[in-house]
Amino acid sequence: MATEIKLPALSPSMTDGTVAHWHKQAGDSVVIGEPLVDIETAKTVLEMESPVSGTIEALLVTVGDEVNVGTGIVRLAGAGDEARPAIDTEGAAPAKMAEKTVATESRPRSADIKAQNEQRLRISPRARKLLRAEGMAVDGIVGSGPGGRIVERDVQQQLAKSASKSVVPVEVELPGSTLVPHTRTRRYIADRLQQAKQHIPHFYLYIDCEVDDLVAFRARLNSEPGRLPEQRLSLNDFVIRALALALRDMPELNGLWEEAGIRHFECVDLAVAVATPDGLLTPILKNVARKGLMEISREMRELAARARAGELQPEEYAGGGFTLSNLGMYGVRSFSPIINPPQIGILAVGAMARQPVVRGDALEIASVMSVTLSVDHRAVDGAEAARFLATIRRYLEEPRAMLL
Amino acid sequence: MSLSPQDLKQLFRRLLLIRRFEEEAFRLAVAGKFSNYHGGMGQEAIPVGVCYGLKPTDNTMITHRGLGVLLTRGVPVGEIFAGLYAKESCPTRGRHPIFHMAAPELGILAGTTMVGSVIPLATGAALAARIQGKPDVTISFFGDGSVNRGDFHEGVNLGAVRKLPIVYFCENNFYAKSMPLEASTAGGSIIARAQGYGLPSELVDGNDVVAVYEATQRAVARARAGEGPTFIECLTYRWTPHSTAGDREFSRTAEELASWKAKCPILRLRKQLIEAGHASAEELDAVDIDIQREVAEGVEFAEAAPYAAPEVALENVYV
Amino acid sequence: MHKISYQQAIIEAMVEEMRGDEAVVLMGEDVGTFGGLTGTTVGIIEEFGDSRVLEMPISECGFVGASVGAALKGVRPIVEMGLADVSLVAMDQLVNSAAKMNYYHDGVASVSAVYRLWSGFRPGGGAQMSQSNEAMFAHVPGLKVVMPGTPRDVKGLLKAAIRDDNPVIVFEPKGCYTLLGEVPDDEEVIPLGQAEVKRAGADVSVIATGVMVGKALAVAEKLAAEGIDVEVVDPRTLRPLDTKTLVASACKTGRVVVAQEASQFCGYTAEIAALLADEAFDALKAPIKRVGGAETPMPLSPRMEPLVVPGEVAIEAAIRNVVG
Amino acid sequence: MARMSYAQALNEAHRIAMHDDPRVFVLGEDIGVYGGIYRVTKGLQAEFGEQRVLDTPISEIAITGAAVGAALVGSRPILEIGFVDFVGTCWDQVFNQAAKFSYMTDGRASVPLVIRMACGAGLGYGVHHSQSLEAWFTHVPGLKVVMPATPADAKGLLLAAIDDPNPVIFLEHKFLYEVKDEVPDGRYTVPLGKAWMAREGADVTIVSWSGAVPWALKAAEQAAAEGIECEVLDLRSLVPLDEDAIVASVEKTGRLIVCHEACTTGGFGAEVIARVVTRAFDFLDAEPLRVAAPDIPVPNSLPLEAVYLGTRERLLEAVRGIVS
Amino acid sequence: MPARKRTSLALSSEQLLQLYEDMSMLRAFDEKVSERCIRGEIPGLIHLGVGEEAVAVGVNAALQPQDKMVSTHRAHSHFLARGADPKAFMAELYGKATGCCGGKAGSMHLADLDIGFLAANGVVGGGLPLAVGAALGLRILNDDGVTLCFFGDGANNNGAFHESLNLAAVLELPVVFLCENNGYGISQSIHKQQRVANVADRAPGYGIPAEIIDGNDVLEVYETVRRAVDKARAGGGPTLIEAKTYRTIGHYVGDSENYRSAEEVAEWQAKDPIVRFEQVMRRKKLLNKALKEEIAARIAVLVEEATDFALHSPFPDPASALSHVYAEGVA
Repeated sequence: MATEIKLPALSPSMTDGTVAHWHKQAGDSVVIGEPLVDIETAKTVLEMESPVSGTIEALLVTVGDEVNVGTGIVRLAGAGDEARPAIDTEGAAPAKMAEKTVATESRPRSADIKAQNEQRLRISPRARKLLRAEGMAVDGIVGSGPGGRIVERDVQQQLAKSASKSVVPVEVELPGSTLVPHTRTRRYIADRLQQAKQHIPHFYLYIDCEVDDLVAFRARLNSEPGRLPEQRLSLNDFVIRALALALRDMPELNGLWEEAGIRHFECVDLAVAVATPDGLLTPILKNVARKGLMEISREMRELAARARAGELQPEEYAGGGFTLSNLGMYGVRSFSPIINPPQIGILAVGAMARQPVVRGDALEIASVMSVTLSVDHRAVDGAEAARFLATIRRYLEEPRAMLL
Repeated sequence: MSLSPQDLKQLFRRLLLIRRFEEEAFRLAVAGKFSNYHGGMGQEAIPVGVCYGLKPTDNTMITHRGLGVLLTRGVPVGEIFAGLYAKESCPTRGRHPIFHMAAPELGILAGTTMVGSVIPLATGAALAARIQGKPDVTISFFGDGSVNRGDFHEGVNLGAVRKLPIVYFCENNFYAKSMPLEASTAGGSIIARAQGYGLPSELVDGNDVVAVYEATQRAVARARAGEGPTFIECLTYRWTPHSTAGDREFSRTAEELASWKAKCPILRLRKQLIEAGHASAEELDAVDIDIQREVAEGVEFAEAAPYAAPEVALENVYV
Repeated sequence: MHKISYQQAIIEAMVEEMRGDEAVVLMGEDVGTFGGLTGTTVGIIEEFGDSRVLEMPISECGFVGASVGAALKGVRPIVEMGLADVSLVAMDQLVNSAAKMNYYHDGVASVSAVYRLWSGFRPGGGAQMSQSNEAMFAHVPGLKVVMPGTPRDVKGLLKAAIRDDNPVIVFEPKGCYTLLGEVPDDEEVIPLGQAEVKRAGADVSVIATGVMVGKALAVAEKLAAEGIDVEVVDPRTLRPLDTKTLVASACKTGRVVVAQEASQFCGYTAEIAALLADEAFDALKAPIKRVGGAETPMPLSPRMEPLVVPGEVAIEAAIRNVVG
Repeated sequence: MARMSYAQALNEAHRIAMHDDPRVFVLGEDIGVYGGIYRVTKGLQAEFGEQRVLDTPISEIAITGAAVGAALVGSRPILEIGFVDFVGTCWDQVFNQAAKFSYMTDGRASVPLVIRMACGAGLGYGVHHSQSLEAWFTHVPGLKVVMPATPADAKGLLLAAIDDPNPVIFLEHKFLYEVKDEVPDGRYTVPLGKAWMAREGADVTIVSWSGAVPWALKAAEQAAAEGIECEVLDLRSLVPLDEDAIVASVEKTGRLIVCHEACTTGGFGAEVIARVVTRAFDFLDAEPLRVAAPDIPVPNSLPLEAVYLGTRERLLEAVRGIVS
Repeated sequence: MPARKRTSLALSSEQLLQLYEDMSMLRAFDEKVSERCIRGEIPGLIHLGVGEEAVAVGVNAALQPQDKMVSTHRAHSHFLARGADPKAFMAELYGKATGCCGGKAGSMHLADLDIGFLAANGVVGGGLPLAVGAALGLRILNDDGVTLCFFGDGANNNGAFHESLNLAAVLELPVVFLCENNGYGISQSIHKQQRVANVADRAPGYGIPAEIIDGNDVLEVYETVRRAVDKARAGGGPTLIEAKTYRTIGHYVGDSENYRSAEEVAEWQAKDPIVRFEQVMRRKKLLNKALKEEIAARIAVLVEEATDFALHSPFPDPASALSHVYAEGVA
């Protein structure tokens, strides 16, 4: 009885993959738990084990094929029954069989245990030890070991990469100076930003927003009777809301650059830069376009506090489809931020200031906030970016639109 | 209990079958067709004499020189050769030397290669018959090399104290591999040890098939009647070395071997049959030709048989 | 449920099986009116008579061999070996006959026999009466090896062992004999080859066998007060080993302590550690720690006992080591 | 230096020891005129007489116990048991008597005894003449366990074993007896407890001993052609174990494969891995692997025996897999 | 029986008195051990030899200093008779550092190589092969010592017995096998264990001469063993001696003794070896009430001192539990 085996999701986020390597060929026998095929996903290469025993009748996909989860990839004969695999009496069969005893007698390398393992970060103790010694974070290192395990050589490669790009350290001691070793976070930020600035063709757009209405609106909301101090809305909360709505309106900006294409998200997860004692962190506000101002405000306060306390879990600051960075509170008027890869854009918000504006032919005083958009030119063209920036300005200048 | 001329001719046929088989097996082993053949040429009268009068439900447990028992109790010639070749078409499918195969339907108990360890096992089979209330008798074969092992002592003592239906049957061929009996066995007599267990015993000429038959029948009758074990020692001699695996002859002299060859159990019976007028030389020669054909066919069968598939090695570790 | 001792549970299991199957017989030294060296054959000869309770001379290789021969003919012997140390006298019959026959006779010679070994430390036993030699048997293909640690387990597993068609070695640690525990009133047969999570926990897995199970549970209770959540897993059957449950526990907690009573070097915890190092490699957050007996024979003097017999202190230290 | 076989090297070691020390004598089955099954004792009886080269009956209990007793009164016996498979028949004497005297008498007595046994498969000898049982001995405190892989080591280790005041289990692989190599002249010893670095490499550590050492070297050579550098460590003695050498190598390579001929479950490979997982956990870059026999008795027929010995072929695959 | 008389005369009055005193001492020791064991001071399984003292004392009287002794799990009387230091002996039972084996061995594994007492043994039959080996080793070393091997009737159905007797016989080794047949292997009477009435019935199977003696007659034991030892020393090979005796106490301290009748025990108590020998001595006018009391007092002091010594000795340093698994240096 022939059975068709379909490509399962080898990791929780996997939706498709590329066939990287077949461990077996047509005519080979395979037992439960034996490696069958390697599947390359956006992140890594995953090894798929055979869920049944049998003899391979045909491979339905070949190396290089892109396959969606659920597609049949191989057809097995004799699968499902207890029949032992057909054995070639001359050749290397004994070795395979020997594994089978192990499997049948006392060693069920069961698929579900394997599946549990898929979910966890795979890193060897030796690699972990090296990471510890170097003060490095594991993020960004792609494992090359079995099942995507990060092994020592992956860490070494990463180290070599960083080393080759950094200035040769000065060995002599400089009188009157102290060397503060990089923290893990610093090293991580450095690697990411350097990578981004080198690889992403940035371009920048500036725009000034007149936010007198927004300021008045905020003041009125904050002065409502019964409002507690911790419920006060900040300007930043409005900026977040505005950006979120703009991204909802123009989802083409809400995405990730990947080699194969641009990945767009249905909901808006926004990374918001927060300064912490260790450096910049970007906690994620999830599904922010569907949240009200109050909710945004509360969540943001909470995330920022936990970020400063160093309590964030990795999943709370990794990911997101777009980033917001606000340095207005330091008086900075405007700045040009570096994109947080693989995102395709980041919005920089400067300090609000009372300044003269030309209205018609008259000079008036207005509250002006300068915003800068950095975008990845590989993904976004100038006009599109301009339209996006204009959308943001509209929300900021007409705050009631934000409530719709 | 007395044997008719017809019985005697049957005995002759069985003796000769073993001999012709042995000759062929020895030839094939020396030619490198298979490793390690433990021949028992010259000892044919014992298996034939013992097994001829047994019921199929009686148990026999044999040693590494037990070919004769297999043939006499009806294991096909071809299967035994296939076993020597370690081919699939034998009862162990090539996992274990053929002489330790099990054939419950022929009353052949699962054996073991360990010298002497079979004695407690056979005792257990007799114990089972007692527990189950069956009338079956067990014959426990062992060689002179076994009698100095603790298993012998413990097994025989247990059979004796429980009066089990078993016959302890020693095939004394005077050499345990290279070691002569007098150097290994204090007191110089195996049968003298029977007293130490309180067992009746008989010393039998192992090259006289009729004497072996009669002694066995007496012992089996005693066992079946609930009178307990009997200890039988048969004196005989193997004409061949311990085994064909890089074997070395020593200490045995040519004269000693010649003197025993002169006592060939087959020639002895042949002479007896002819002199008593039970059979003509031509009739017996015809039997011989028939047997030789049977043996040749058996070899052919084994040569043509396949080896077991490798995965067979992984089966049956557990039931 | 009724509450009985481990020792009584053994008697119940044997009596019930002997009532249920006439082929089951009991063999061994002093198993008659004396009641067995272990006190676990008390009253059995009175019920079943000397045709099914067979007192044997001090001839271990003789009667172990005989039990194998009898099993080949359809009898199902339970052989009380007395001290586990004594099984060594019959090692050849256990390992070369009982374990291998079914294999080399290609499936026609099953040996349905149970060998009960009274193992491990008890005060004053000394070097030749205190051994835990389960690792030696667990290395032998063809044998099954069971080591129950509670009254309920010993009853259920012993019954399963008696019904199994293979030779089963049952280790009964002396340290467990006086343990009291609930045993179901209805028949319970615990299948061979199933581990049991005796206590679920999140921080560290203690895989313990025999007498160490109770000690591990006591340590777990103690550490719970400090917020260390210990999972205790008892393999119960050492061969075939329930790999799946052990690996799952190791994957869950990421930290493993393995504990046995026997001398540590090349003991069975080595097998478990090696197995988990392979199959739960990516889940491990810390080295696997082993707790076991000292690399010595058993001394007589009670003062030396704590150094040689592994106890709760050793388990606790190991847990703290891997958790800390 | 002379070129000689493993068997001849052992023979020479006997000759030297017996010549140098009148207390040394040899006993065993068929070791006199016959020269032993593997010709290791060939010619010794002619040279040293029947008193010192003693042919014994097939009585393993008595001859093993006798060797222990003789050692207790100050002589230096070397006992040959033809096959390690037979040790079950005299296991009590080895385990309960020989191993424990020094301890039980608090060092007042010692048993300077060498027990030589042939182990291993590959010759179609079947279930009772092909086993590798070193794991049993290693679990017994008080025994030393030596397993040479080359003629030079066979000689040097045997002389060291004879000099040792403890019972030494000396296991010789049947397949190696005819292997020839250079052997230094005269008396020299190879210390017990010292591993031999048979090949250096940076990528994978292969730990092996006895008959598996040639397999490891072969696999290392094949792997080198593919650019994988294996380090091959021949333990030579399992007790005492050269744990430092193993750990040092694993610290270097980060990958460990233990390759042995015996069955996997409960084999000595488990102990090696368990030690590494405890002591060198942070240096592991991949799960430590055991490449060893399937859990079956050794079948007789050569094609079936090849399944048991499949380790040879699987080793190279394992090397490739662990570095991938 | 003139021959016997002549031999017994070979012992001087002092020697005869010594036999009496030795037996009494063994009895006193075992009674003390029993008491302390029940009190919980002495750990472990304790097998006493009450009722069997004549064997130990008679045997030892027949041995020379260079001779070796191998014993069983019921070893106290053998060990003391051979000349063990009572204090070190008692301390060993207590598991103390001052014990003859540093507290590691206890009752079943007593050993003292200085007095030629090689080993007691926890495994039934385990000592027989060792004794054969000791004899073999002495021969290799050109030593004229004889090895005396005790074993019980329970051991004679064990493979070790069979292999050992055969090996000793075929190699003509200087061993004397002495069976203390007390009628029971733990709970099983000898008749349940073997079909022959006597252990000695097995000797002809090995071509070994055998004698059956009254094990409760110390002089008969002495004379028979003396002849066998002398013969072995002269190269005459092994002898099997079966001494019929009885332990009037249980198999071990705490035995239920549900396998034998009170009448049977009483019958043997009437044949008490010490009482019997006392009568012989009184008839010979070698012993009177005063002397008996003097001896008893001397023994009481000895036992008391040994017990005190044991009780007040320190326990071993627990760390010593880890020492001497292996012998050090080169033997």
